[in-house]
Amino acid sequence: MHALWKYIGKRLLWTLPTLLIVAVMVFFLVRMIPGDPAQLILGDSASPEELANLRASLGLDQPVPLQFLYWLGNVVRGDLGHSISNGAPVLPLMLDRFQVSATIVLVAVGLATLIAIPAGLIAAWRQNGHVDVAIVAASTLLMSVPSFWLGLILLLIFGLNLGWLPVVGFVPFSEKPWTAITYVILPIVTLMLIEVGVLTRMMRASAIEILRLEYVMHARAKGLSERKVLLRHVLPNAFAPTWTMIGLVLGGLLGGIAVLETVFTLPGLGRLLVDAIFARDYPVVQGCLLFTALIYVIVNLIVDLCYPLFDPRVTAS
Amino acid sequence: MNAITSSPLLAVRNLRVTTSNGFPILHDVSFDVEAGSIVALVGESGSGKTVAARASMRLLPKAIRPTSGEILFQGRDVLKMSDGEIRKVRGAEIGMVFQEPMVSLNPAMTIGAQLAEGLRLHEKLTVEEALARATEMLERVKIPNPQACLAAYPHQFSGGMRQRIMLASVMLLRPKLLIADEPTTALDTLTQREVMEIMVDLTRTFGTAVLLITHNLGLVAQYAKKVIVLERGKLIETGPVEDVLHRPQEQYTRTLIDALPKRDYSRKPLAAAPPLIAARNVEVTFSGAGNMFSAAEKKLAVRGVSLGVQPGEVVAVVGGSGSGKTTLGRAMLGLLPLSSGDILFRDRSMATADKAFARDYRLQCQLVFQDPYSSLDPRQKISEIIGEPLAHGPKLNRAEKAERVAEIINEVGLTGLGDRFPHALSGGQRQRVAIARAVIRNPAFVVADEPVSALDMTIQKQVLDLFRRLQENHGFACLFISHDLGAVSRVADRIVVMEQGLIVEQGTVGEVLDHPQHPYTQALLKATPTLGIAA
Amino acid sequence: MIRQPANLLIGSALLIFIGGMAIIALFWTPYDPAAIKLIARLKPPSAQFWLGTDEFGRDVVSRLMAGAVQSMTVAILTVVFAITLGTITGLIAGYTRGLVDRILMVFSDALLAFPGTLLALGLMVISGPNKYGIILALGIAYAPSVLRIVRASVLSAREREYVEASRVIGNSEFTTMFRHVLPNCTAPIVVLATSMFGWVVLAESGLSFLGLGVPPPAPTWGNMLSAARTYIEKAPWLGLAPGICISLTLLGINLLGDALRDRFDPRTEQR
Amino acid sequence: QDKMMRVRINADIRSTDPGVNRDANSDAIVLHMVEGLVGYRDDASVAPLLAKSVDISEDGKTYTFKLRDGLKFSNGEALTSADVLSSWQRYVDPKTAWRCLKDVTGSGVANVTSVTAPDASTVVYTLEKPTALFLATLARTDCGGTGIYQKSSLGNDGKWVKPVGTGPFMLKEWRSGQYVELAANPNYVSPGGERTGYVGDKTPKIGAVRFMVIPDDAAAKAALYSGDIDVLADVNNADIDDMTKSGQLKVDKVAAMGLTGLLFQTRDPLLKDARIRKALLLSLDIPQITEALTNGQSAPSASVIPVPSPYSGAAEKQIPTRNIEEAKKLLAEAGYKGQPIKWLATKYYPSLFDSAVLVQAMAQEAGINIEVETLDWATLLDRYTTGNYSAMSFTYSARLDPSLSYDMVSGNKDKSPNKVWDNPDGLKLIAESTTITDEAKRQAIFDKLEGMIRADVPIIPLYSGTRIGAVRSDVEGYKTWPVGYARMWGVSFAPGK
Ligand SMILES: Nc1ncnc2c1ncn2[C@@H]1O[C@H](COP(=O)(O)OP(=O)(O)OP(=O)(O)O)[C@@H](O)[C@H]1O
Ligand SMILES: Nc1ncnc2c1ncn2[C@@H]1O[C@H](COP(=O)(O)OP(=O)(O)OP(=O)(O)O)[C@@H](O)[C@H]1O
Ligand SMILES: [Mg+2]
Ligand SMILES: [Mg+2]
Ligand code: NI
Repeated sequence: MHALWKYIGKRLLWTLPTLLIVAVMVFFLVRMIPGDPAQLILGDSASPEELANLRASLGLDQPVPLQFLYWLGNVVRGDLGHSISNGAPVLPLMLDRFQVSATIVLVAVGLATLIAIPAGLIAAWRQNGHVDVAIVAASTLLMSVPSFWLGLILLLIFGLNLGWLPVVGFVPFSEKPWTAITYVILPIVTLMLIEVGVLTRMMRASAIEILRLEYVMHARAKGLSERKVLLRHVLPNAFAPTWTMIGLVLGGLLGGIAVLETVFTLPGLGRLLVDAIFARDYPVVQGCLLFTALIYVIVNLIVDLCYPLFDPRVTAS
Repeated sequence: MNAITSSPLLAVRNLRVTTSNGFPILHDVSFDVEAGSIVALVGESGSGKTVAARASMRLLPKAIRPTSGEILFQGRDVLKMSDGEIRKVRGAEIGMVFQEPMVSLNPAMTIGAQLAEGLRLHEKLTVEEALARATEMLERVKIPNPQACLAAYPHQFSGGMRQRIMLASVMLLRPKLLIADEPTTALDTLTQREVMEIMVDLTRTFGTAVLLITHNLGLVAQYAKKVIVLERGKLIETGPVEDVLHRPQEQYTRTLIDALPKRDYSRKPLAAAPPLIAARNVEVTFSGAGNMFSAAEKKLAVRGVSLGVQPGEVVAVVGGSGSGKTTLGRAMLGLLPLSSGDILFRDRSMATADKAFARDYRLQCQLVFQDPYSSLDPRQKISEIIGEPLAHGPKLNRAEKAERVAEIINEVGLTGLGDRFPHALSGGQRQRVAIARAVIRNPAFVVADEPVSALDMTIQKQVLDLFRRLQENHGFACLFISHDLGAVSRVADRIVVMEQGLIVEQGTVGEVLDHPQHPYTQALLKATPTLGIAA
Repeated sequence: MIRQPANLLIGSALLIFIGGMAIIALFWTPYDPAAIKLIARLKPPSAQFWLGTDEFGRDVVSRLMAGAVQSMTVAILTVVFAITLGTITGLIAGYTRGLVDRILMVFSDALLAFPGTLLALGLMVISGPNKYGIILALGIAYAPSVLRIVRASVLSAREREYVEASRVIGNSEFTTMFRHVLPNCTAPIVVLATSMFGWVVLAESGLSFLGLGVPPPAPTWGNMLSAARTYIEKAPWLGLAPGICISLTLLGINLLGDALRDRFDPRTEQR
Repeated sequence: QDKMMRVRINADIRSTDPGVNRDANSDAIVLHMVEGLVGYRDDASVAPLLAKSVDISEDGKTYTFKLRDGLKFSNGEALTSADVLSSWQRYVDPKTAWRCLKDVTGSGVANVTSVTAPDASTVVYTLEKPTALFLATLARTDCGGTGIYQKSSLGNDGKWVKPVGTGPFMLKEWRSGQYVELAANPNYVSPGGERTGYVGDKTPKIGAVRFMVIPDDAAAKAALYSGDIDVLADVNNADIDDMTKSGQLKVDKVAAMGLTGLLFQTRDPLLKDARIRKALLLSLDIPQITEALTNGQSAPSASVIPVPSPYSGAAEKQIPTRNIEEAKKLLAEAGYKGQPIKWLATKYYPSLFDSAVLVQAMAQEAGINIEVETLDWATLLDRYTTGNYSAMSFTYSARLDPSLSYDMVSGNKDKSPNKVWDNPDGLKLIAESTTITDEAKRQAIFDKLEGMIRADVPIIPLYSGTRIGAVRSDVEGYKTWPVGYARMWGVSFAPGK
């Protein structure tokens, strides 16, 4: 156990420079973008004095490096500051929004995995057969549909034409679980369909590799049925690369699914970030991106740590 | 042979197998395997041995299928059984040990799970009972600490151990027929013998018949009763071992037998001379690959070895797998950092050599890799590969280079193959490419790391002959690494025996082979199977 | 055996179709794709306008064709840029290892941890929205994944025996890298490049969706698609046409990518 | 009564503090909860709200407000002149950062020198100079209507907590990024009279309103169709036909008081030449552009004075006609040889982006080469504020008085780089217009200004816009007005649903 903790510790230590670079990049990047929160708040009729006053009260009149150090100092103490737009503290705001994005992403990717595994296995097993061609064509097609496009179409069909599901809004699970589900079905399905394509192809490719190997033949030579061969011998070994892929996908998506959240008007992290960028809400942008980077790093760590579960040969690298 | 049963256990009748695009792999092959006997299937690489074996279990790859003939197992045609029936036969009635032990076990399942799986499929047993049976069988195949073994994963075992585990897994079900496809190719002679002994012992206990596939005629002579010879998908000859091996009827069989390496007594002893290259108390340490759960361990692969090689001398290094042969060879080429000791080239210490001398040393000393395929860049043509070292020799213009390359290609017998890519060559041809590349610049010293152990007998012979010829023509000194004493006896002047990183014995070929002093050498020699007809 | 030529065939057929459309558009389109005709706004498909007109009365077919040029150039240039940048840094990282590698990895991790589209968005806002800004931004956003893949291939290729063989015959490290290591990493790079092509087309439409695509009047599928959203139930053909074009292109690219991957796989070659 | 009505807002509000840290959405919601002494009517004229009457002294410097009787805050406490004073004190404290501080303390419209409360129902404001705009300033929505709130709106530390006002609704829950929910104010006291603008009878007829944050227009529309929201206060021009036809919705439209137009930087090396600006104007077919941008919903308006304004006279209503020949002639005179003109636009307001595309195409016919650059709104606003542009499409928020409309575009560029028209004579006329109350005299000044600005072409106004509101057919009593904000008092669900 000792070595494991040391490993985790070392990995986390190495994330610090990454996070620092993200912090520096974020800070200076958002400030290089023209536009100014004070101006956005005051609108087209603002006078120069008004602007200067507001900027001063927001602390934006300080030199940027100084602002950075000040902010970094606060971050180290766990204070991410307050939103310029509405004064809400950034951390709770972010965590609140993250819950929404994370629920959708985790459920969607989870479902996608559940679909992709059998689909990929069957396609590989029936390689070049009709079933395989159908699965490959379908997954390629799903992969190549822009997510907002798919989202809008589903929204039109199920929300408007059929009227089965609500079109916009969000209800937290804590309030009305059933209603909450009806609100997140469409975004989850959209995201799931998009990810199913990628994961199925990945699963199929690695299962084909595995099916070529001797031990699969050996398993058959023992008299195992095809179902058992696939489930016991092919699946666990073919899953490792798909797992890496899932890690990459999760790491990327947990940072927010801005476009989907806009289409479905979900109060998620992605939209918070995009809105904050457009509103030049510096503390929120900085907080969100730092948070996203941390999530990415942690997801990667978890993925690496889980790897030996699927492939005992892999230990630390 | 066997008059007790009227019908044999397995009877292959006029079997014809083709690829899906009609290319024939087996032509009208017929043979029998009688209950309780060991039958050998021999033939050079690609002759269809594996295909014939797999067909008997109906486990052919999709691209290949039987087109006519029948395979009768206990009188029933395997090819006509339903899927459910064939699954009952597989494992329970016919067991198979595959060619590659490294990849025949599922890396993601514990040994215990894999052993119990087959048992519980064919017999009604609880998990505990199955595991108990598995433990017992692991004991029989001499796996130390079988209890712990059940919970371990395949990658935690060496090749020889995995082969034994495979054997255990197959024998656990007490099949009536065991098909063993080259079960010992990747193993050193000692381990090879151990595995064979266990197999014979098991079959004897359970009365199992064995179809043994191999290219090692020594093994056949020692263990089989009957032998079947295949050549390019055709049955050439079949009969009792004594008849076929000692009085072969067919030319092809004779070629196979002749290819067995024989001691060459024609080599003249070399006059004593100062060594070209010498190792002085060389030690090599590997910081073993630690893993997430345990810290890295240091591993001493070569522990204080001193060895000199005279100009023009061939020194063979023999020893079991993992004894440090490759490590020593690479250390002498300066490819591995030494943890202590020194290498002297032309009496100059490499530890203190200047840059120019180091470069000269690098160019004068070459290596023929253990695995020819992976040492050839798959994207280069043969002529490019062979010609590449010329970029660093004395300046040659394009035409001179091409001429030199053509010359050496002829010399190694690859005429006309210069435009091919490595994957389009046979194993023996690839090995020759690797040798040509090593000698094109007329090096002073060549390390040849097991240049023939992956090849079948006929090709092995060709390569050994080539090697000797080149060595005589070019006169380079050589460190010839091998675990095969037969091969060594053909090319070497001197033999060095290594065990666990130490030289345990050395001397001329005659001294070592005829009067081995060290027990390890004696064991090695004893384990080498022969036809029993050697001079 | 059946599928490989099929995906090669279908993949290249699709891409030739799209590419042909783009090439024809360089010389001829049914109407001027930028010509505004306010009396013919939002006309459904007809004999005159095969795929109807958009909110400014511009012909959708013409815009689709001209959009192919824009979308293709953006995609191709971005992929070339990202692959070049990623390959060079990846080679350096895998080659030098040690500290330089660590530093490059920390940077690429930082970039990867940044949501790609958002990085692009930031860079775009700074550089101003023009074609080259998009290419630069998306290129920088995607280069780290190339870096990672190239680096991984280099690290594994370094361990191959033929690389060691190259050293044994006296080649310098540099020669070894470029002669023996890089050519053997092409397979993953090709596969990555084809998938990236798809990402770029999608990312450009995503940026247009957020209001930061290729500037008008140049049509791209992305900005056509994003403009069509407002009229999605009134004039569905507006979104359908570019949507289908994007999907077909990506399908083509994915199929071709599959075929190429098989082609570059030495195991397929052996058969 | 128990069903909640849902209204769309396109972004979350910034705060509930009237006139402080605000935007249009914040104003719209805050003004449901607090009321000021005066408020707008539907036509943007000013009327008493909390005041029963307003007396202006002869010299125009003293305003005496009599408060209505029986006024109560939503928590049931009575409202007295002391509350007016304490609210005012917080407004004029610079630390509060009230949006309209400068407009009542000197540099802007007025300078309030003192505020007193002679008795519990009287408040007296004294100004330094007379002005026509004092009451209009107090009523301004972006000033939070100078709403009066009770002390309990603030925490012990003096920080804003939530509004406790006299409006028809009170705050129930604000869920960041999702919605703001208001509940009917049980203590609301109606002044009676017709419901108009922010004044008159504002009795709530529903128990609760939820303002839902839906940033995406397409999604909002879909939500209205599917019944996920009941009121969409700001419908795209393009959608009006479908919505009217759908049968499930009621659509209500009215001319608005904003300004969408094209701005030129008169200090740009190329565009400083008035002939080129004029040529650009002549190359445009303004009615066509307006028709396309507003889907035929708005009339073109080439004046900075919006159409609904009583001061929009004949001079203001004139629309320049397109004349390509004349444009080409002017260009030739100016020596224009196809130099590119960078034109800024944003997709944040689709009409701005579309106008740029249309202008680009039309100007092309006169040989003017325009390159459109799309920016995000914040960047465009920054370029506008700093004057760092050649030309752009821009939209101004509503100015409810013509003086303010002119002031919005004119000024000294050295001091306020955001102004487009820098003409000393013009500035003098504008200053004069703010002190005069006689309508005819004012009209004369505005007509003169109109002529001057049209000759100079620093700006090409296109239209003042149309407000379109749509509600589900079971919603009764909803009305759109030029100011545009949704007003949910007096609105109810049709019975039986
Ligand atoms: N999957 C396959 N598809 C097509 N041809 C195959 C396939 N597998 C084997 N072959 C061909 O069948 C022939 C016989 O192969 P087989 O594996 O039986 O040889 P072998 O005698 O076992 O040789 P080795 O000693 O090298 O194992 C060879 O020519 C080989 O190329
Ligand atoms: N790179 C390495 N890292 C760690 N240990 C190694 C490494 N290479 C070799 N070893 C270990 O050093 C010992 C000697 O290995 P070496 O390859 O020299 O054996 P060998 O005699 O050539 O065996 P074989 O006949 O199997 O080729 C072995 O125990 C091996 O596990
Ligand atoms: Mg074989
Ligand atoms: Mg070795
Ligand atoms: Ni421990």
